Amino acid sequence: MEFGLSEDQRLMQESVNRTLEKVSPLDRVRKAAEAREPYARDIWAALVDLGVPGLIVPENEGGMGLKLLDAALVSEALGRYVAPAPFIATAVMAPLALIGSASPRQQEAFLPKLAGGEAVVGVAISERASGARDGAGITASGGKLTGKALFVLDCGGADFYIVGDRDCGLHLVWADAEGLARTELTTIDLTRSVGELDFVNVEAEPLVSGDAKTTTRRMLDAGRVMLAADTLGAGWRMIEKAVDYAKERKQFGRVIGSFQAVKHMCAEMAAELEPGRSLIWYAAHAFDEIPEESSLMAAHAKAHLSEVGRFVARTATEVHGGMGFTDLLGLHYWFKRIGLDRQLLGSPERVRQDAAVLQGWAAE
Amino acid sequence: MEFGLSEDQRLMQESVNRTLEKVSPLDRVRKAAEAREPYARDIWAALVDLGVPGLIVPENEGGMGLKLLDAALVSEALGRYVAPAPFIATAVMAPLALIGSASPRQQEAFLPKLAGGEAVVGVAISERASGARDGAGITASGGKLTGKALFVLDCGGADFYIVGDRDCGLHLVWADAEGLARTELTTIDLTRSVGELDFVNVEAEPLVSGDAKTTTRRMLDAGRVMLAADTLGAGWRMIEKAVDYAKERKQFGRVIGSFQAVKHMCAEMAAELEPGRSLIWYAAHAFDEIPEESSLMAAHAKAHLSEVGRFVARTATEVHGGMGFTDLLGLHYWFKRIGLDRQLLGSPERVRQDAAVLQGWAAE
Amino acid sequence: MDLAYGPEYEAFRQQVRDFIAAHRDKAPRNFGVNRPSEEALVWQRLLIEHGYAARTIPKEYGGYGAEPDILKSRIVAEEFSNARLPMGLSNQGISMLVPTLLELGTEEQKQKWIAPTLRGDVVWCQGYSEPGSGSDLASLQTKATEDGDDFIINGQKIWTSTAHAADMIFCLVRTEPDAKKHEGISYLIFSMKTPGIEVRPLVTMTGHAEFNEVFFTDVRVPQKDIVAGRGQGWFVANATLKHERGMLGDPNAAGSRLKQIIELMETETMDGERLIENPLFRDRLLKLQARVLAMQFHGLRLLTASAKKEDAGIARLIVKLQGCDLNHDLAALAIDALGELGVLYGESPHLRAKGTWQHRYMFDLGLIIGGGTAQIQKNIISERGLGMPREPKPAKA
Amino acid sequence: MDLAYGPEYEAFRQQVRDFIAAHRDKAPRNFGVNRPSEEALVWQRLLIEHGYAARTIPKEYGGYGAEPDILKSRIVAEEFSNARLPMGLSNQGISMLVPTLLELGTEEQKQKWIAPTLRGDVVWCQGYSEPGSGSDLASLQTKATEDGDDFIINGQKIWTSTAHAADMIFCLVRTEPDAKKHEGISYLIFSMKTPGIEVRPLVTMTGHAEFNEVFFTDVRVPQKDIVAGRGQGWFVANATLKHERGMLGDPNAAGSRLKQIIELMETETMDGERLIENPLFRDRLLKLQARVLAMQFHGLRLLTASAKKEDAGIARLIVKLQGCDLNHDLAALAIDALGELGVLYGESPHLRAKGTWQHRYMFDLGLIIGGGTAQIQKNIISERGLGMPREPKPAKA
Repeated sequence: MEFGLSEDQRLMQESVNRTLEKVSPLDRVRKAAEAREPYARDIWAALVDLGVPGLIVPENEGGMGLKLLDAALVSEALGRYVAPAPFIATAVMAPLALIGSASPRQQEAFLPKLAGGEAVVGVAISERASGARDGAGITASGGKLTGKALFVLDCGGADFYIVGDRDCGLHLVWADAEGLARTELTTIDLTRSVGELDFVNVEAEPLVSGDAKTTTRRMLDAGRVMLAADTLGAGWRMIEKAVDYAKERKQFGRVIGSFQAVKHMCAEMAAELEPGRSLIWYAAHAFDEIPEESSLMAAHAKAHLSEVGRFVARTATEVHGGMGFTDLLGLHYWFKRIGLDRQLLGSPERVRQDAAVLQGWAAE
Repeated sequence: MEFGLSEDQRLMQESVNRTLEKVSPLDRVRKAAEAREPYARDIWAALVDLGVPGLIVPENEGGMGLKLLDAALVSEALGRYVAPAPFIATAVMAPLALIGSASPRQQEAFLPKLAGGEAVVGVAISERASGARDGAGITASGGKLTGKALFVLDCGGADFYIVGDRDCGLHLVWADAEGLARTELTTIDLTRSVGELDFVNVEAEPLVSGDAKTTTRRMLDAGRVMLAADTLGAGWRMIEKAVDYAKERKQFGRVIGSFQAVKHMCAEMAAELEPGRSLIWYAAHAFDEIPEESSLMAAHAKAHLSEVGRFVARTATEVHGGMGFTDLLGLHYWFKRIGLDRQLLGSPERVRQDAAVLQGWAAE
Repeated sequence: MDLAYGPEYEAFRQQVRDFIAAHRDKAPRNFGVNRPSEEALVWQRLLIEHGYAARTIPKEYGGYGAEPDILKSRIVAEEFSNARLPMGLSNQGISMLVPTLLELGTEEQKQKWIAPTLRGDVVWCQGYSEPGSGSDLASLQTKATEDGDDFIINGQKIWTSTAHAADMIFCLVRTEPDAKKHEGISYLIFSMKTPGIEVRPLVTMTGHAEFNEVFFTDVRVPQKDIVAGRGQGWFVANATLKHERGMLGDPNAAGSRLKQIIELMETETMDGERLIENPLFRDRLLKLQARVLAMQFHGLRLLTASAKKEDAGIARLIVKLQGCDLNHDLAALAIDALGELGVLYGESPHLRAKGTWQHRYMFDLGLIIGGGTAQIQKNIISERGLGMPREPKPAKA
Repeated sequence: MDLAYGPEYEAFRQQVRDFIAAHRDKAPRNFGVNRPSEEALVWQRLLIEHGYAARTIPKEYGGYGAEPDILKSRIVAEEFSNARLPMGLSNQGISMLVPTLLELGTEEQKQKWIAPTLRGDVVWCQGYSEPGSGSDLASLQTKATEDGDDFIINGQKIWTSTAHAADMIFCLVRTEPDAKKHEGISYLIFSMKTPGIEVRPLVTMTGHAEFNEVFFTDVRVPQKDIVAGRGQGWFVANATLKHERGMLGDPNAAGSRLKQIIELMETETMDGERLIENPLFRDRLLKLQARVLAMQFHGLRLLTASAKKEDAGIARLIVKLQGCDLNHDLAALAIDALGELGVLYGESPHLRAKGTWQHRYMFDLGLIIGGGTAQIQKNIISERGLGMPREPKPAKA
């Protein structure tokens, strides 16, 4: 019995953190955000060097064949450094789509490409996770897709897309396919690209080898765990920043970190956030090893971290006082990262509704 | 424009408080609770002397002809002194039942009796307010009542009862009527009697002069405002006790009231509770003067004070540390009073559902 | 309890309505972004003339000269709001500098500044906070050193809204470096065109520059432009700061915000179901509705107390804390109910209400922090409202 | 990450199961209210003999003498829980006094007290808190004055559970009145039958006397019954207090409480609708389920760290605060979902689950306060866990 990270996992985590500390400092993040870069190519390149795109791709397809827990550690690190780089769709959900539902030929054609970091891939299944708005929804007919998809993950600069249709089918679509229009959606979080895809009779390659419904569920579960981990990383970084600031900032002749009110705000943040780490670890572990618990645990991890994340984001900002509210310290990049994590792939209320259905407490 | 109490109302409030300060000290409350007195006859007698039973009874029926806001001030005072005395059914809901739906003959027979404090009256309409449990519900047939009513207010020691049936009819039943069995329900709060009535073909006098549905609604609205006011009074007393204790109790060489954590707990309680006072005032005022807003405001007052009350009850106990948890200070009488207020005549969730229906946001 | 205003006030209300009917075509459409537009200045003069702006300021200083009557002020506000007409100018010159000069200025200062400020011809900014002095404002470090009849000012201010468009600044500076911290400060007024002043926009988390930083390098200002004497600045500032805190957490803002959320939830759908039909969001809405109502009635109660010149005690002290928190929670509900649409911002397609809800969610956090943080508010409530002891001074290490 | 225990442990698990199968008929049905019943004593001896109680206590002092292995302890707990069998005795003598004596007692003290305590023959109570010394335990005032070879004890203790049934007390007393407050305390053990001891039951808000007050009037105790020397009491107590805090906020308690609420909400109805179908209570249940799961996995993580002798740092410090709060929130949900039935208590008709939920709601508030209040916990988390500064000492007034 060992509930925790292996030595390899700790080393991997350290190495990703070390790399991001170097390549994703606040200045770089700010530059990417202000210039609206779809993603920071240099940071992406550093992640490719680490093998991140192939993390969960099987070894025989050129990947590292690791587990979702490893991916969660990377996601946590990316949140920690508010890294403006593709990950959740490109390195987790898209590989799962291909592993789950692509034909051997398709796998061979695409997985090694993905694993090598040669392609950035967007994933368009938000309507399944969060419900449909503004007439979104994709209809597949005769191998062609029509309709629109909102909140497409890792959208900007993607080379191709994995697209879910209204009947739960999955398709692979090239970014330059005729009839496909891509629009950037601006969210509060300028470190990750989220977009809209509009399809008019667009040529698509269906993924039909495995049960698409199961595959979609797996993609969603994994995506939710990744978002939870992103919030964990961003949240802890905010706590650390708040503690550091409180140890330096003086008012009334004392560092503000010696005031009980400020100390207790920091203690509450840590106490609320830290148990979420174990929940994420378990959810990630269940994804690979205890499939019958996977969806429920992913839902709980996502919903719980969303709630705690909001509390931490607000409280850490308050500890920083007026400076936390300015753009000067850039604290808001973490605040907004957590804000976007909360709503992607299902708001906490919606995700808990899924958890209710999974336990037979509510009708679908 | 004057949003506040009149001089008369302030004087009345002071006089009720002064009386209760004298007749309902903690020792007396404790004695009534421990001996399970249905109500404290001496405290009731003092309230009768003040005219409390006839507060809202019209002057021509021997009452004071005052408004629900006046009754709310009395209710607040009773909560403040956790007074073990009938009030909400006897002095508010029963008179409203008679004023709304009794024939002139019935009014003449009963209202002066009530106003003079000659009778304690229980009210059995909880099933309409909170939903039916354990098979409760009263069926009226041929002038006889059969079935059971739970959570009857001012139940113990009542001389007669106002009973609502399944079809929303109202009836007057003598406590000693044949076929009527009365059982005390023990709640956490031993300062107020709540009971069960079991009816087997019990003779009843129907109240049929006004629309019983409207009357029931009025009784419920008024009852909810009274419970909110009770919580306001009990809650503020807990805050005052917490502040006083924090100014006396020393730990680490300082009074604990000088620790920021304790100060902020007290500040939060006051800030949360105080606006509820104005909400209650308005709800009571609307009951008499703006009937179209009455039910919504009563629901909001009840639900809001229930939520804030729970926070205050817990926090004030925490400020008292271990002593708050003991029976020694008797602080728990206020804690439990607030706890019972919360669930009577509709839990906050249920009351908000009523508020949704009233605004057309949910189906009945 | 009497929610009617009575005949005298209803007559006044009719006057206001008549004014509105007669003059509504003159209301400015464009108010001007940083400084009042020409039409805004015309409107302001008209309002002053009829007593709907600068109502209680003496005539000799350019006001209307009426007796203070808080109910009449409220009626004016209600009627203008119902008619969707803009009120007169509202800026820090009018709300903070003018009352200060009226109370503490010399006759010369009053004559010179009040009338043009009321008319909108002179725009002011406030130089109080510094990067190192927020909650502990009295620790401010901007120095004013004597040099003949002048002061030479060096230092930095922050959170200075409209500094880039202001003609003048009222500013706290340390003139007596050897005095105790509260006694070494003076309240000085000077032109923003004085050489040595640099204004830099201060971008916040909302992405906009709602504030500025102001840097002073050897800024030369006549000593005579002190208000209320050397070393009196802390006391001058406190009189007006109290006024500012009262404005934050305004329950009417929460009321109109609530209306907008109700409208949003009644019209916006998710998978074809109106958001108001979702039991979870509806329950949160109802909880907030109760809080908004409570704060609105609480506001009426405070208004009544003011009108009767009664001290509302702790009831007034809690307004900023509760009000700001309530506004923030309202914005949070709107964001949550919108789901993914709730995170859209800026100029995004599918954006709802121009991104207002996210902007408010962030800006309100700024308000929770600014004008006395929530922690400072709780200190004040517990000490002044509940009579709890101040924290003991730390022993020298 | 490996949630399996591996072959060695599975073999051990089998042993435990075999034991249970062979002996389950001997498990006591009646444990005794204040002191262990005869059958409980028999069961305890059986468990010690097989290593399922007093597992790591050396054989020479009456234990089983196994190496500490936290996983084996967990397996024992799991299997007994699955079989719904009671574990061995759990009381303050075994959990607090025995480890203290093992670490700091004289050989004579160990020989005399450990074995009978483990067997349940000697029942202890703990004399730490005083009415004036709760959070600030080191300020305790119970005096032990030298008189020949004895101490004469005067003072009062509070929160002394089982004092009325205890044979012995381990007690903190002030033996060095002139020393600094932390250095003047000694840890003394003595018989509860010593003349001059009066025990009064302490009724709490639950209506039950879960604790006692103990009054000492000229109680004469031999000086030699100090553990670890004069003035060492504070350090002795701290070693074991840490242990007590770890026990509070146990996530397994939350887990079984959650199960009970789910069962309650799946069976109980309101107006014919099952409570689980109410979207508001269901959503609260789901929020709490996530928190319970998080704390349970957090517990597994701490267990792993203990097994590997790693310092879990802040992760361990938060358990009491989070765990107690979670339990309290669970009880609150049950009460709310039950509606009016939720306020029933005592012996009332229509009572659900014997009034357990109200009892827990109140008793948990006691736990939030006891064993280090939530405020003290937050001080600890911020200071030891996050490295924030201690509050400065106040200046002498």
